[in-house]
Formats: sequence, structure tokens, C-alpha cells
Amino acid sequence: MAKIKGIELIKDGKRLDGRKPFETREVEMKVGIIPNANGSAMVRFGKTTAIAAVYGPRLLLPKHLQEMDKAIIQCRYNMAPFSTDERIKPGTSRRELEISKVVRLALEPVLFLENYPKTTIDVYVEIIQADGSTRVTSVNAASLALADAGIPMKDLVVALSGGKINGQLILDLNGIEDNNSEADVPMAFMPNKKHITLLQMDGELKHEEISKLINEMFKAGEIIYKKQIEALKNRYSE
Amino acid sequence: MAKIKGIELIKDGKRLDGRKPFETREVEMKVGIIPNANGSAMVRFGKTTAIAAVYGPRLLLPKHLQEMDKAIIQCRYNMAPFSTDERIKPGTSRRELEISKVVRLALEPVLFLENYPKTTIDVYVEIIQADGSTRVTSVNAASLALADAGIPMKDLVVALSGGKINGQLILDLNGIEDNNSEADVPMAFMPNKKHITLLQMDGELKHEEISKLINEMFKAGEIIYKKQIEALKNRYSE
Amino acid sequence: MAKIKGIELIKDGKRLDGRKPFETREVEMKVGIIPNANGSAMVRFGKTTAIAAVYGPRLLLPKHLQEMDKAIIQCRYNMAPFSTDERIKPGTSRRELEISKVVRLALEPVLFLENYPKTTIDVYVEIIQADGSTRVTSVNAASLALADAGIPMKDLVVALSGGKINGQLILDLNGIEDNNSEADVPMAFMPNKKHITLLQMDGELKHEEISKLINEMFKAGEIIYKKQIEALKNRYSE
Amino acid sequence: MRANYILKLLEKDERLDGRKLDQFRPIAVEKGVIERAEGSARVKIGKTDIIAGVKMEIETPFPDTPNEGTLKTNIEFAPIAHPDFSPGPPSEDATEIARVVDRGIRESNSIDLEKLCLVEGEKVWGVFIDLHVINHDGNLIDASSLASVAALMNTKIPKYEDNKIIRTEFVGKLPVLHTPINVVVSKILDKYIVDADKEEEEVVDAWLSVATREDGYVCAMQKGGSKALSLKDIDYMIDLSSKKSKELRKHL
Amino acid sequence: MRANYILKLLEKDERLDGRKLDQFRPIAVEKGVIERAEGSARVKIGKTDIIAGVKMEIETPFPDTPNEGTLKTNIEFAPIAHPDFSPGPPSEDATEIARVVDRGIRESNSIDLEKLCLVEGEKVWGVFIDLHVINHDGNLIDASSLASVAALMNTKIPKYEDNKIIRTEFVGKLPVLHTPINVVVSKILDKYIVDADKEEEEVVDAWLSVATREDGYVCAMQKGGSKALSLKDIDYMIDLSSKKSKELRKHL
Amino acid sequence: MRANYILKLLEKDERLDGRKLDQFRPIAVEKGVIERAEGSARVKIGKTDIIAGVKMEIETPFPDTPNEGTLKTNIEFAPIAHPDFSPGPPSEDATEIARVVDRGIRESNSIDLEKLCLVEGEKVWGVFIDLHVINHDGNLIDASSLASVAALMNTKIPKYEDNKIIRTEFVGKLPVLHTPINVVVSKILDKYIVDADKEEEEVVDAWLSVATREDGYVCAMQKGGSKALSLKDIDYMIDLSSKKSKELRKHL
Repeated sequence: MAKIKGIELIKDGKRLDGRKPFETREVEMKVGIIPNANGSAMVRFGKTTAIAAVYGPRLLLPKHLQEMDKAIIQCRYNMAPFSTDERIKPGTSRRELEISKVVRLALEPVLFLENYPKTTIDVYVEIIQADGSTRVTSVNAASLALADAGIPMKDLVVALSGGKINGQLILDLNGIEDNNSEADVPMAFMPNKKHITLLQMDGELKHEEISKLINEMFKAGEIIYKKQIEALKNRYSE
Repeated sequence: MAKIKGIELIKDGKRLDGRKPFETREVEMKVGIIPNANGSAMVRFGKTTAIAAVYGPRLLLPKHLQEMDKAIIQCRYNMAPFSTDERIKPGTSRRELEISKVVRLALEPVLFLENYPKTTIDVYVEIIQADGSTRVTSVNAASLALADAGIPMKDLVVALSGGKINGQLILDLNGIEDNNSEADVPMAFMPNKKHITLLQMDGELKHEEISKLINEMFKAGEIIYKKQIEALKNRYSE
Repeated sequence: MAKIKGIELIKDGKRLDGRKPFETREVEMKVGIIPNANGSAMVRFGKTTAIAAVYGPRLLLPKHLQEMDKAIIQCRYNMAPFSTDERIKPGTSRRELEISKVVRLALEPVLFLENYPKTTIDVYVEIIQADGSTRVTSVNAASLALADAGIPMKDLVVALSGGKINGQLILDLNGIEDNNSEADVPMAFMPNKKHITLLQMDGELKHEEISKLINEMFKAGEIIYKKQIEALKNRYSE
Repeated sequence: MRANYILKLLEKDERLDGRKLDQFRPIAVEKGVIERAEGSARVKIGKTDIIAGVKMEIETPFPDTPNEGTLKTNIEFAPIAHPDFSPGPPSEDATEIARVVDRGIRESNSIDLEKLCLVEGEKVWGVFIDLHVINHDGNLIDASSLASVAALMNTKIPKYEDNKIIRTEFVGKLPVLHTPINVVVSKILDKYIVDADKEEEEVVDAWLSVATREDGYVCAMQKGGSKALSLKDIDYMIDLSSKKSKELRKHL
Repeated sequence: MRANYILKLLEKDERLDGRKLDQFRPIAVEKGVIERAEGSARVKIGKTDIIAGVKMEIETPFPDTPNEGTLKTNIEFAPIAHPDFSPGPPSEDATEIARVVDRGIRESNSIDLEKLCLVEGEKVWGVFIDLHVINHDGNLIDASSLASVAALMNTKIPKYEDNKIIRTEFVGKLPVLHTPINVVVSKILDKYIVDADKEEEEVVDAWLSVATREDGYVCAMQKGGSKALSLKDIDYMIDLSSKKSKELRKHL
Repeated sequence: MRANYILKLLEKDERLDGRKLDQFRPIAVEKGVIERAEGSARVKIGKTDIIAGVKMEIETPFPDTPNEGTLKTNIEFAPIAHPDFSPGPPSEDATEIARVVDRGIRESNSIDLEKLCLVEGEKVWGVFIDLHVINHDGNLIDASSLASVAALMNTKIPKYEDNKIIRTEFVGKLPVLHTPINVVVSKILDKYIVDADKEEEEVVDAWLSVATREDGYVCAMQKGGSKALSLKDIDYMIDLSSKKSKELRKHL
């Protein structure tokens, strides 16, 4: 994941894959793809593909892990060994452990955990192919899987990434942009109230750039929100 | 465990160690060698030496692993670090894990597990020295250890390996034959009814060759069966 | 930890750091340094620095580990990754596991474990900097931490190391002496009755040398004992 | 209940979903589903859904085969695939499947490993087959085996230059010499069925997995289940498996 | 009980220990506390007490950055530090802190990693930051980050000769270009506080960790907590964090 | 019950099996029991039964001893040996025994490690002693130590040619300079016994393991048990241990 020195990621206002700065890649969403799961979804941003499944709410065992007054969310983000250039050895890396946590926290604010004491809601995400922005793709997939599982939610959760390349703010970083960006800002939010549930940043940004990026992500998120709604409708009109 | 190119494993009808195709190596069996165990046995085929111990039926803990209506068998096949040319690092390999399972399944059909609800019958096998055919040697040792433990059995379990070298079907592969064979077929069976409880095959064989080999193994198994009976008698006439 | 061939560790009766054979390094002791712990202490012998904390007696979970008629001591000796020349990878080595056991056994004889059935007294020691004699420094720190925790003790436990360099018996080995010594004898004892609770030896010694060393350690232990008493007094006069 | 009903039906040579005893569920094989992998395939057999991805990496050869590439097969029972799967190290069952698939490919000499040597004794291509279960509705062995072979057939060898793998350029296809096809035949009572689904697997007495090559040679077998089999059973099961393998091979 | 009292006080802009909402507890930074480490620092923020040690080791560079040294940050929740800490592999929380601190240093280009190359593609200096928690009374992120930067500034590079590290001689100081300072701002109800102690952390709704460089650039952020934040919240929190970072930087 | 009876007997200087306090159970040492190992021995002390196997492997020397071979001692409490042993990583007790045996051999300079150097700083022989417990009836330390030294004396060094170990040809015997013999003396009440069996071990107050070389030097000690010992105890125990070590050495 080296930065390539002096790489020109944007030229005449176009990115390497032809996109404009605030244009997202092709987005595909499909709900209900895993028959065994209570809820499931596949979300693809360009080549980045996440599959999420929800099992539960189900009784949490062993007992001493149970919360008496609410459900807990157990979340695992995992990359398939073949999802990247170099094969990933099985086992959970520190990066995967951290992303599992931020994905969980991105979802928690929309759920009514107090409705399901002593249970667990298990959210599993597999990255089948990775080309940047995997954690936000995961959040979108998990949001749909939760809705598909019929778990009441205050709102859906919409996620995408913003960043900066060659001095230009952009949205939806792909792999090469991610590795060579000046900054990378994954974000998730509840689209109706614009409440942010996941926000991370790496790189170098001025405060006003961060604010501008967040506003652009709010805007682009509208489209992603519509795609989520559409994918859920397709599921039930099948 | 490389195949040696063009190695001549059989010449004038004799194998490298002088055996005829369907001849087994020297077999030694001894029952009751571990005072602490409920049952135990040592079985040696040539240099390949397995020591098996049975502990149980004993209460299975933790409770959530118990089966309400029968005993479970817990089986571990393990190779001593000094049993082969290159030292084996402690810890269970995938190969050992798989063999543990097939040894367990080789024994299960002869036991009356429903007689011992909530318990475990622990079968442990240590390969003290390895020179081919370790899994079938293990099954013979485990069969004797179970009988020694006084656990009722429908029949003993007899095991041996068959294979093919230089186009010739053979029995009881040693290490060099195992590594350079065209096929390798470990098998275990109940000698009285000729019921097969373990069967694996690796290599290249025609269907009719498999059938012929199985028949030869049934025949040679008679002798192994007698050795088992004899070893058990010796134990009680001590 | 190589022995340096032909190194002269003692010259004109003085050791490399200027000490006489039976002289200890500067010793510093401080009690009550970890607010969260029930008891805690820092002990420094030269550069070797140990921090000990005691938590408990507290209920031991899971239940099946409890002893019905007494407390157990759980002890962990751990070296900080930056405590030595070469960084130590996190995780418990065999050496650390063994030292954890001998430190536990060094403390056990002074405690009234039968007073606290079903509980655990957790003794944790972190080596913040290592320059020889870390296990005895740990015992001194743990002794003070137990006293600070208000746990009744038959006596304090005093510990120091003896050894032999260039044919001369010495006390309190530092790192370079430890690595190049002819013998190394860590010891812990109850100062009032001179009862030995930890004794190990590595190297080459005649029986009479061992006895002489133990007597010298008893003597020097008086001073360490006084330092312990003083550190405890300072704690309560703060 | 359900188990009894399955058994009742079987007595009449019938199955829950109306299949014949020797009939597979619908099979779909899609190659090249993972662009970033050197080879890949997704296989669905009924509701069982599995992805095989092949990665090519530079490895040190084993000392006793200094001029041969290496092969490693791994399966992940991803917790998305079944309520009983949980994260963690591979279970005994997962290990068995990975080894059965691995041996089928290895023992059939499916891949021409000598063609994968770069510097004798130092550098060879390592072929890593990773199986990822998406939904588990029984017969993981056949689905895994079929997905693995399909993925191998789909695998390209990347360029290797200046000690670096150039994953955007390729020097050719992976040399696949043979296509072993695995078909598990299960025995329930005195009936033999193929492609047992998850519910059927729970009442299976014994099964035999047989991998057959395109030239009719059997190259791997594995008996499973807690009951014994007679030689007559085994003869019948090998025959049935070999016959069905021809049908499955058409999906490659 | 206690939690309710904290909330009650906050409504009046008050805190348990009398601090203002935007006030840190007393801070003490001591550098060079571990003689045998190449760099070290001990930071106390109130009763929170943490040691950072830096070890320099010879490493192989990553293939894609053959001429750069490596950085690894690790935190140990030593069981001495809190009754809930127990020996074992790092928890999710420990992993998150290590990664937040690591990214703050890495993304701010704090260390001039190219100066740490010995033989391109073969040997570089590896910088290992190990954080050891001595007492945990809240705000481990800020304390860890401050201790790490202080320890890096205190780090000397040992001599490397004849394939050996001579740890008693030094060739110079670690080239530290930037000093990112992390300040977590926590939101409780509609109040924003800095330096939440352990008790306050238990009632925090959401927090934002912001690392600010000496030139005012933000170089890392991480949102935590189980409640959401608005853009207005975030703008306010970044402002407050950047402001406080100047105060903390004075302790370096 | 049983424990009380043991104590009652001891008061009369008697033991359950009729032995004297300073008497070992029958000892049997058989060398060369594992043909495929470079060295091996099986030691039985009463019903305690243990196999030591020595493997010779090519290793990289430690940086600070570039011209010396390496030694590693490992013990496996195989679950065949006792109802309380279970599969898994080594317990605290197993680790202690491995380290006591290892130190006894290492500190007595038993093996001439400099003779095991092949290429300075690059390749040396690694000596791996693996202890496998077959039946545990007490006094594992003495049995392990005796088996290890017997196995070392039985060890041959294989030929090493063209970067390969030829395990069927040997260049000579492992250079064993010293034979440290370990004898544990246990204190129960005010009595000292040797070779405590499993039942006796459960009532031992304190024990001292002493390794004595053939020249009378003590080369390793380890105190165990939950009670303290006086210097008088220790003097007595060293004497008794050294005396008994001569008896045990005859079995080599």
C-alpha cells in the first residue's frame, strides 16, 4: 500500500477512472442474498464488494456476556483471502478488529437495543473484493441486512468516503486513490437527520476542508440512500 | 515427503524391504502398557509405533458439550516431535486434526454410545515412531485400548493400508512406499461382518483395483485380527 | 545473553560498577504508586525496576477454578517490551511463565490463604527496566504490594540474588554479571525466621559455596528488610 | 419429525424437494467473479453457495521438491453462511473438507506443478485456493471441489519481474492437466442418494466421497458418517459417483 | 448514582473534581525514564499514568517502501493498571487506541522515515513504540499520544556496525518532523468536555479524537461512543480540540 | 484418608510401597528406542514412564553466540499419561520441568556446543530434546532429566551435505562432556524423601531439585512446594541429592 511518488491522480478535473471529483463509482445493492441469514445484502462500489449477514436477535451465550437490559451487537468485518492483490492470511488483523468496532458503532445509534434484553444481534461482513472504501461499503451492506432482518431502525445508515488527492477534495476513493491520497475520511450517517455515526480521518486537512467534505458526503449520501430504499423495495417485490 | 523420480520400489516381485506384495511387516501388539489409563495398547507395524490410551467413559465437562442420550468420543491423534526425520513442532496440524476425525469415525460404529449418556470416551493416540501407515496403526491400537478399558464393543476394529507401487497392488505401505506410491488406501473394518468403518484413497486407481485391494485387505486383516485377540489374551493371562 | 569470553568482571576486589563483592546496588522502594490497585509498589535495584500491583482478595471466576477452603494466588511476571536491549515481543514466554510460578511460590508461605475461600489474590509484576536480578526485584515489589493491600502476612518476603564471578562469590548481580557469571542464585526468604521461600541456582558451585552464599544473602537481606519497612512507613506517613 | 418424514419418503424413493435419489439440485458455475484474484469461480448447488478464489504468490519450494510449485487449499466457514458457523479457527469439519478438496486436486496431478518453478530450490509459484462459503445448505464437499477446479481453470499467471509480481499483466494460464470431480454418495437406510441437502445430511448413515478424473481413474476417496459400509455398498457408490461426475464436469 | 450526579453537575457546567469543561487535569511529562530504551517518556494526566518506550530494531522494509523505516505502535493494558484489565491478547479497545495513536504519528509524517533506511530494500530501522499503562483513570488516548510523541522526541539512533546494533553508542537523534497532538472532546448531553476521567467516560454519549499538527493541520480523527454527532457538533469539537492541542504541546 | 495414612507411615519412617525414605523405585533406562530419532532413551522409575527423543536440525545461531550450536528442551504432558492431562499448550508445571531439565544440561556445560558450529554466524546444529510422558506416577523431574542425558549420550550427528541433512549417515557422536543428574528431595513434615510418587507428591510440603555433575559440582537447583525451607533443610537436601545422584548415574 505504498504511496507512489508524484503520481498524478487527477488531470483536467478527471480522476484516473474518469470520474469527476464528487462522483461516486457505480453502486450496486442487492438484498436477501443469503437464505440462511435473518437478513442479508450485497453492496458494491466499483469493484469493492461487501456481503453482510445478520443473525438475531438471538439469545447470547455464555450467559455472563448477556446484558440484562438490552441487546448487544457483535460485529465482525473480515476480508476474504482473495479479495486483494496479495493474499490475506486467515485470522483477524488489528485493522480488521478496529474496523469491526467502528462498523458496530456506526450501526448502534439506529437500533432499539433495549427491546431485546439478553440477546445478541450478530452482524457479519465479508469483503469479497477490495478496491478502497471497504469499511463504508460494509456499513451500507450491514444497514440493508439489518433492515432485511426486520429489525426496527430509527433510520437507515448511509456511508461513503471522502478524501483529497492532488489538492482536490473528492468522494468515494478507490484503491489507488486511497493509497496515495492526502487525506481519507470515511463517514456514516443517518440520512434523515444527518446524524453522523462513523467518522474517521487520516492525512492532512484543514478544518474547513473537513466541513466541506462532510457537506459533500451528505449530498452524495442522498443518492446512496435512494439506492438502499430501492434495493429493499426490490427485495419485497420479488 | 517428495516423490523420488523413477524410483524402483519393487523388483522381481520383492519390495525394497524384501516383502512380497501382499505381505505385511512384522506386527507387534501389547495391551495394558499405561497403568493410569482405563485401557491402553501399543501397536507396531515395522518401525511405525502407536501408543493408544482410553480414559472414560467419564462425565463430560463443560456441561453444554454433553449429549443427553449418548456418549461422545473425543479422539486425538498426535505425532511425537521425534517420530519422523524432521522434528515436528508441537501443536496440532491440519493433517493431525483430520486423522483424529477419521480415527474417531473408524471406532464409533462398534461402540454402544447410547449406554453412557452425558459422558465422553477419550481416545488418545501418540505416534512414537512413524514409517508409513500411521493412521491404521493408530486404529489398531485404539481398538485394543477400548477393549482393554472393558468398554463393550460389537466387534474389534482391524485396520491396515493398501496401495499401488510400480503398477503393483500391495499391502501395508512403509514410509518410502507411502511417499512414492501411485495410490494409498487406508482402511479399517469390523472383521466379523467385514463392515468398513474407515476408507480413504489418494492417488490413481481404477474401480476394479480398489475392489481387489479391499478384498486383499479383508484377507490380511484376518491375521491382524488374530494378533489383536492374542494380545488381549496375553494381557489377561499375565 | 552471550557469555563474553575471558571477561574480567572483578579486579582488585572491585566489580565493574565499582561495588565490593557483597555490596548491593542502590535500592529504591516506593509503596502505593498505583491508585487503582488494592496495593502496589515500585522497587528498583540499580537500573532493574519492577512495579507490582495486588488486586484482591476478590471472588474468583469462573467458579470451577475456586478452591472451597482457601484463596488462590494468581501471579504474572511480565517484561515490558522496552525493558531490555532487544525489544521483547508481547506474549508470555516460557521463562516468564516459570518466573510467574516461582514468584507465586515465594509469596505463598507468608499468606493466610485459608482466610479467603473462593477468592483470588492477583499479583501482577511488570518489569519496566531489566538489568539483572529481575525475579528477586519482583518478589520485593510484590511483598510490599501485598502489605500495602492490607493482606495479613506472617512476615514480609525479602529477596536478592547471589552468584559467583571470576571465582568470587558476590551479591546482587547486574545484567552483565548475570550473563557472564559462573553461578547465579536467586533467593527469597522470610527475614524473621530466615525461612527460604524461593531458591534457584544455575551454574557451577560447590555445596559449601552455596551455604556461604545463602548466609551472605541472609545478612544483606537485613538491609533490604529495613528498606521495605521504611517504604511502608513512608506510605502511611504521607 | 422432519427427519422421520425424510426417511418415510426415502422408503418410497422420494425426496422432500421432489428430486430423484440420484439427482442433483440445480447447479450454476460462474467463473471470474473476483477480478482481483488470479482465478475465481462461484458455484451454487441449490441454495448452497460458495466462492473459490485463487491467489498466486511467490513461495520457497519444499526442500524435497525444489522444482515444483506449491498448492494450498483453505476453506472458511464464514459466519454469514449459517447460524451455527462462528468466527474463529477452522473446525474439524472445515479442515476435513479443505483436505479432501486439496487431495483430490493434488493426487490427480491436476496442476502441472513443475511448470510453476521460477528458480530451482528458491522461488516457485504458490497456488492458494481459498474457499469462502456464502450459504450452507448441504453438500459443501462437491460444491467446494467443483468451485476449486473451475477457479483453477480460470487462473492466469501474473508477470514476475525484478522480484515483483505485476498483477496487471499475465504470462499465461495456469497449466491444468486434469479435472477431478468430486461426488459424495450418501447412504440412508438402504438407499443411496447424491447431493444431500442440509436436512438430509442430518439423517445420513454413511457417505463416500469419490473424486473421478476425466479419464475414469478414481483419484481420491473419503468415507464419512458414523455407520459402516460393506464392499457392496462401496462398489455401488463408486459407480454412482463416477457416473454423476461426468454430468458435473459439463458445468466447468 | 454517581453517573446521575455527574450529569446533574454538567447541567451547571460543573465537574466532580471542580474542573471547567474545557480543562485538563494536571499534566506531567517526564522524558528519558527508561535508560535501556532508545527513547521513553512517562505521562501522567491526573491519575492516569502511562509509559511509552521506543526501541530501534533492524527490520526488512515493506516491498512497496524499500527505502523507508517502519513504525509500529503497540499498547499493553497491563493488568496492574485497572481491576478490569486482565492478561491476554489486546482487547478491541486497546487495538483501537494503538491504531489511533499510530495513525496520528504516521499520517502527520511525524518521523522522517526515509532517513531510517540503511540498505535499500534490505535493512531499515524499525521504530517500535510500546505503551504500557500503569494506572488507568480515563483519557488513555490523549495520554498515549502525548507519551508517544514525547518518547519519539527523546529517541536516539544507536550505532549499527558489522550487522550488530551497538546500543551504547548513538549516531544521532530520531528525525522528528512534526508533533501531532491528540485531544479527545467528549459530548455528554449537550455539553462538550475535554480529558474525561474514567467515571465521566462511562456517561459519555459520543467523543471525537482529533490530532492536530503544530501547523494547524488536522491529521487524524476518530469518532467513538454509541450516540451520533451532527456536523455542528463536529465543527465545535475540532475547534476545541485544536485549541487545547496547543496547550498540551507545551508539555513536550 | 490416603494422605493421612501416608503421613502416619512417614512418622515411622515408612512408605506405602515399603521403600526406605531415601530409596528410589526400580529404575530402567533403555537407550535407542526410537530408530528415526538421532538419539533417544526411555526411562521408567516405578510406574513413571517417559521417552526422550533428540532431533538434530540446522539452525541459525543466536547473534551473541555465533559459533555455538543451540539447545532446546520441550516436554509434552501427553494426555495418554494421566487422567488430568489434556491436549493443549504446555501448563505451568510442564514449562517448569522443561526449564529445570534444560538448565541442568545447559549450566553444566553438558554438550560441547562449539563443536556444533557449521558456518559461523549462519548455520549450527540445533539439539532438540523432546520429552514425551507415557505414564505419570510422580517424580517427572528426575525421570525427565535422566532420560534427557541418556538420550544425549545416545545421539549421533548426521551428515550434512549440499544443504541437506542425510539422516542415514553419521559423522560422529554428539560431544557430551558432562552428565548432570537431577535428584529431587522432598520434605514432608520433618522427613526427607527421594523419588516421591504421585500420591506422595500431593502431601509434599516443599521440595528441592538439585542437579549434580559427575565431578561433584552442583549445577542447578530449584525449590518447589508451598512451604518454606531453612538453610539446615537445604544443606541436608543437597547432601542427600548428591549422594543419590551417584546411584542414578550408574543407569546411564
